[in-house]
Amino acid sequence: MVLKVMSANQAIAEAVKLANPNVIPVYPITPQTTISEHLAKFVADGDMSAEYIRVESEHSAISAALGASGTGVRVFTATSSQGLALMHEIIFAAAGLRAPIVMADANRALSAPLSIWNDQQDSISERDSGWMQIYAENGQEALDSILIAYRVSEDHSVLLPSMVCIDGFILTHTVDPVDVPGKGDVDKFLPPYKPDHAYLDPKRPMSIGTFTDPNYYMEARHDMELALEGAKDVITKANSEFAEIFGRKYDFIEKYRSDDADTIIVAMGSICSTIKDVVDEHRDNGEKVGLVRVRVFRPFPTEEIYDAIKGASNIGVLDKNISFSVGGVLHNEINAKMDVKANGFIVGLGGRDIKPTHINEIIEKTKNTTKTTQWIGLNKEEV
Amino acid sequence: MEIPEKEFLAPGHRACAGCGATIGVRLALKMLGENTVAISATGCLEVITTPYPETSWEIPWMHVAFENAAAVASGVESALKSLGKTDTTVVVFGGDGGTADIGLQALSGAMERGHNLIYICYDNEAYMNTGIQRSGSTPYGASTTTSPHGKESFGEDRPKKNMPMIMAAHGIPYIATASISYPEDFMKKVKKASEIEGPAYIHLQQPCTTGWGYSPEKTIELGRLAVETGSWILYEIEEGEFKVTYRPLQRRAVKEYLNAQKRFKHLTDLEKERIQSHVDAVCIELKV
Amino acid sequence: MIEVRFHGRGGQGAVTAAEILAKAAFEDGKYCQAFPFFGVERRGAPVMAFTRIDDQPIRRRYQVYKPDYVVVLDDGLLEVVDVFSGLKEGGKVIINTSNGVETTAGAEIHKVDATGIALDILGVPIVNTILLGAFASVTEAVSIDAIIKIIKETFSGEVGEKNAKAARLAYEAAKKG
Amino acid sequence: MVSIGAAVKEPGSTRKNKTGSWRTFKPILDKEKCIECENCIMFCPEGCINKDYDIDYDYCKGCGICAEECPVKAIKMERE
Repeated sequence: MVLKVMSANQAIAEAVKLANPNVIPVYPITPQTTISEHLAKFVADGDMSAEYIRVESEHSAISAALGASGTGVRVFTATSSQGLALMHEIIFAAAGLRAPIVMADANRALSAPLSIWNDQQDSISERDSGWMQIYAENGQEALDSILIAYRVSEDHSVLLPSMVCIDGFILTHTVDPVDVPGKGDVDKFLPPYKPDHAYLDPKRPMSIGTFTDPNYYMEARHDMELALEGAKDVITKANSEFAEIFGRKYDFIEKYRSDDADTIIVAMGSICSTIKDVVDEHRDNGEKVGLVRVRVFRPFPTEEIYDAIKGASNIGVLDKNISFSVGGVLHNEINAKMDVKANGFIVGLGGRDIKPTHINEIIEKTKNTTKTTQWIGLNKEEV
Repeated sequence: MEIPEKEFLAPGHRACAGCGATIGVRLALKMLGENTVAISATGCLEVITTPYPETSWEIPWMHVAFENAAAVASGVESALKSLGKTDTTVVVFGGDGGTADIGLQALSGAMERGHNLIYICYDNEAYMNTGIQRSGSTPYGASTTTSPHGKESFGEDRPKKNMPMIMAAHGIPYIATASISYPEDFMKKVKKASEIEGPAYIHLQQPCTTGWGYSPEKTIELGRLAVETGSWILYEIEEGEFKVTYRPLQRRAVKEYLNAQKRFKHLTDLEKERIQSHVDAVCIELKV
Repeated sequence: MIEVRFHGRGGQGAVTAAEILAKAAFEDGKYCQAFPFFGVERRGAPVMAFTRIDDQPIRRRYQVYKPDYVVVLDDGLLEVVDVFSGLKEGGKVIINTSNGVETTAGAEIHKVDATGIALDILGVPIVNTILLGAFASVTEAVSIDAIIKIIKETFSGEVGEKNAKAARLAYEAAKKG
Repeated sequence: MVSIGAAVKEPGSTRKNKTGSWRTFKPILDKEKCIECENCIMFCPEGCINKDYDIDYDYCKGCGICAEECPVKAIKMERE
């Protein structure tokens, strides 16, 4: 293992280089831009042989990605925030056409008001599209998740696209040590993409993107649901093979000192690193506090989360998103799918820094179960 | 001119009787042959040719959305290039709405980037798939469901957007206008487009029985009238050089063309004269 | 854990300095983390960047509010930003200045005429690498050899050599006090 | 069960849909009169007139373009 200090954006570019896609259509947007730049440089230097398409918008980025994927090759693209929102229509089309595209999303708040900083509203808002979603905690996981995402997406029993989400700036522009795997190991883990269900080839003409009447549409969507549910087994298998080859073990969720915890915080993404530090402090004081980090958000790991939190008396779910008048999405999904009474907290919107004091405040507030979603870190509350 | 016999668009499609779009596609595909991949924008053509689980297409075909056919084709072309299949032709069929309106940005991007593809706009001068709404390509005076004539309106009050010239401004190697009623001219242009390295754009006028309001057997006659009256001019721009490819021996009166269609029925003689003088001006400029 | 906060203006290289420091610490065998607080501001606007160095892997992901060290790339910032904010008791501040700086209680201030050195050696007023040389000397949190190595990796060819030379010079100068 | 991504792998399969039933008028071609100009073949929206000038009534929708465009009036439209 050779650690190199790099940003999560560079780590993702390194992963893409290893996965060796044929086509990379990409459009720059803060804070994703350096992914596009690293990849452009790899191609310019001859380190990658991909066709790099400098598209004129994110809408065309995902459209070209879908065209290329439909031609039967591996593709990569990346975006953020407004870019992902602009892609929205084709995000759904990509899943519906069962194109195993892998895309990185540098999580950033959605306008308005305009913000370039982090929250997860952009990708959360695409949760119903049929894409798999992985929320990485750090640069290493971002890199590894790209490789795992290709492996799972391209599996013939899945054939759904994947979005690897990394918190804008907090990960995209933070450098820390990352292990870049060797090409040989990656080739062992990730076989070349060999499409069978749909590809454009004059030797075997087929029509992709057809028009369905009410006799067929519902079945097509139902098949997607089955494929996404079935992806769970494929993810488990990929994770275990990944651990064997690379020595890093991933799961749908990560349990951190939560097994015997009275109080459990549930969260996604980079904030979990800070929470782990806070959990340790509480444990040092003899308080049974733990963290459950949701890593794979789609397919939603209902049983895994439920098993991890059902024993706790106090549960706090952190959301860097808001479904207005309903609350945080992760919180609502947990309460809807599980027999628990979790408290919901909205944190870190538009890049509001989340400090240990905020986490402590949340831990304190989980002691009184309330149906009201609580916003933590608003300026009116001095922290 | 030898016209290949083989058809690449099967019958049984759901087009209206007398559809001009399918004639255009049939003729184009004959020239392009089997080593071709077609991309469609959402529209009549897409809907009528691919009612799942059937398809009329005998070659590989893909559709994603309304506004992104050129971007999808960019990805397809790049993927084929990455596979070393540079001999495969990529052709796009977009309607006038998908080309001149909602798809203009994606098309501009694809043209400017220089992808090796042929974009054929089959122009029936309105959104026909959804029931004859006005597009940027709807001509002056035409009545559509969103530019209806009425007490205060004579129908569409803006001239047709000049798509071929917008494409010419991209500096691409080949641009042409064509009509389904002049098949040899059209097919020659398709052939030329396929032989040129880089982007090619063909703007194909294609009368629509439903949207224009004439009986189905007149489709070819209407296209012919458009050209013979100078309302639609056949030309090409090859490496920047402009050339009219067909000149009517004697231009017929524009009102012959207008009077044959329900969409212009409401026009007064004054308005028809205004259209005639506009056509005259263009024809004088282009020496038609 | 050592936490460092850089204050600069857009275009002065504060973000690069934070990254070079992190990579140098890693070169020394430590764990590290560096990140910017980006504004949408352009060249000239105040920016901050942060570095953390520890013997253990670093997890926390919030900004540095209680720095052990503060590096100020432009003394003009003293008037617009509270660069001493949250500085730990006995914390050190390295400031690029050729003027006098008002000391703040509890802060140990080290003045470096980095702009002067930069103009002499680099020919342009870019001071980030020079301040890192001084930082290595003043804090001993990172070795000058590692700083030099990473500077040369970051900037190729002659630019790297010149920056390395300037950093070394600042290091020696600060040693002498 | 719908094919994955609703892709259709049988090229030209709209042939299953016999659009001949749409017809009200039927084109009858008099091969004696025919001068083999190819106009009808070229202009048929269904592509259902072959090289031998046989009209495939399984698909002919009866639009009448062939009759209209025949320079020698060798095609007549007759009520079904």
